[in-house]
Amino acid sequence: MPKLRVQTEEFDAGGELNLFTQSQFGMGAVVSFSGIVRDVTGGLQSLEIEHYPGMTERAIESILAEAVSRWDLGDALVIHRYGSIPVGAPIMMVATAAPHRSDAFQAAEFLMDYLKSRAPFWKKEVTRQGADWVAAQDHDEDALKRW
Amino acid sequence: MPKLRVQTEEFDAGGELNLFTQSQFGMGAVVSFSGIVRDVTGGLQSLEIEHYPGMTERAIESILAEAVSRWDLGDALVIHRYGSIPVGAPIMMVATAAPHRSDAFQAAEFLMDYLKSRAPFWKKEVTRQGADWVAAQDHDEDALKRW
Amino acid sequence: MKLDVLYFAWLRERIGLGQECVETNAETVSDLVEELRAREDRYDLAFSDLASVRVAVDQELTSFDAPLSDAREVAFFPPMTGG
Amino acid sequence: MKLDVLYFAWLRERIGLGQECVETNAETVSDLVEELRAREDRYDLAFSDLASVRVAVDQELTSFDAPLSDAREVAFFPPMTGG
Repeated sequence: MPKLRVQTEEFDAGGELNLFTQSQFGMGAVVSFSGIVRDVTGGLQSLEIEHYPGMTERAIESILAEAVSRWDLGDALVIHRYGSIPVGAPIMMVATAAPHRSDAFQAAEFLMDYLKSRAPFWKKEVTRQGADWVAAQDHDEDALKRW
Repeated sequence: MPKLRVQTEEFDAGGELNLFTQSQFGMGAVVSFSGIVRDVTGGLQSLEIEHYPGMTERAIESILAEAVSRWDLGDALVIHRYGSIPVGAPIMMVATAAPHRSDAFQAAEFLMDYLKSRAPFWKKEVTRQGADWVAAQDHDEDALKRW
Repeated sequence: MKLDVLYFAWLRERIGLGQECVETNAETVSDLVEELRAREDRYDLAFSDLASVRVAVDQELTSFDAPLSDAREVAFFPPMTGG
Repeated sequence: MKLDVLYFAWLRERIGLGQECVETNAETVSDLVEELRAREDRYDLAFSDLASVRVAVDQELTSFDAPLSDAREVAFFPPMTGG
């Protein structure tokens, strides 16, 4: 039931949200998260995202199954891009639908926390000066402890 | 800076999410919540939403200002409809943009919790048998205590 | 003094109107409620369970012991069910 | 036994390849890492700080003391930074 797409192509977050919402029945609450390439230092040109084909899908499907087993969800969606993504463009999105808002919110946060640290993606920041791998952050690993 | 619309017209949640996202700069995280009319009992035809013009805007603007002061937010959006809304249609939406996902998620949940119990809207469920005001729920009032 | 008094949702339905101008010397919201209840059965019925009534003075949520000095608009309604 | 060994992100860059077939008798991931480090400097360098290396056996995240019996694919990579 949950939907997963791993792709290089840009996607339309609003269009995906509408399709996801229209495919629900009896769900009062829909939550979405979109991650956008953010130029923190002022010199970022793009993000290069590498992933582990095969394991990526397995890991995310297992995260989705866990979310569905923990919360009263009607459905969930994960879209994650890899390859080169320019500043301002969407990297990924998560959507959840539930009868009640607290399930939709918690499941979306859970999915995000696990995608950050347990799905095999690696980000490289490309600037005019060169390119550097983004270091994993302790607070992302710590965020898993609350679930 | 936060945006508020109180209207009878249907809105396009995905289109609004895209417009909101495109108007951001330097925000890595966008969270949205949409509330949809849900037919819990199987006989619902529509929801009639009454509100208190003037106070509605004041209350929501004050909730938005509180969210902006509590979290590191780039922007926030609230759209809430009143009047007659058929089953399956969107009632309202909230969107938040932030540099980091935890601020975007927390601010969106905070806005929803306050809109549920502190913005002057009242819902009436219209079925073939008649119409009944929706009772406020204790857990919605309790949800405010965590903030 | 003259006050605009507003009623919403089932309070509006029970009282049979959404807004009226009230001439009153009530010092607090509670005093105003007592005056209204004394008027007619439909008011008495609408305000019979104050635990399920909320009040706003000049569009700010407040309590029944709030003073009415300088107030221009008082609204009564059930607990809100937005979102 | 023959294993497909995969490297991602800066491990791939330091070692200079993304995938290779390795003939080994290593019983655990740690044994395999020791064999690889003994091969050449670029492997030794890539695995010099194991605290910043993660491992998956047959596409499941695991630890360095995991056994390799029945394993077909072992992947090494830095902590993940998705989302």
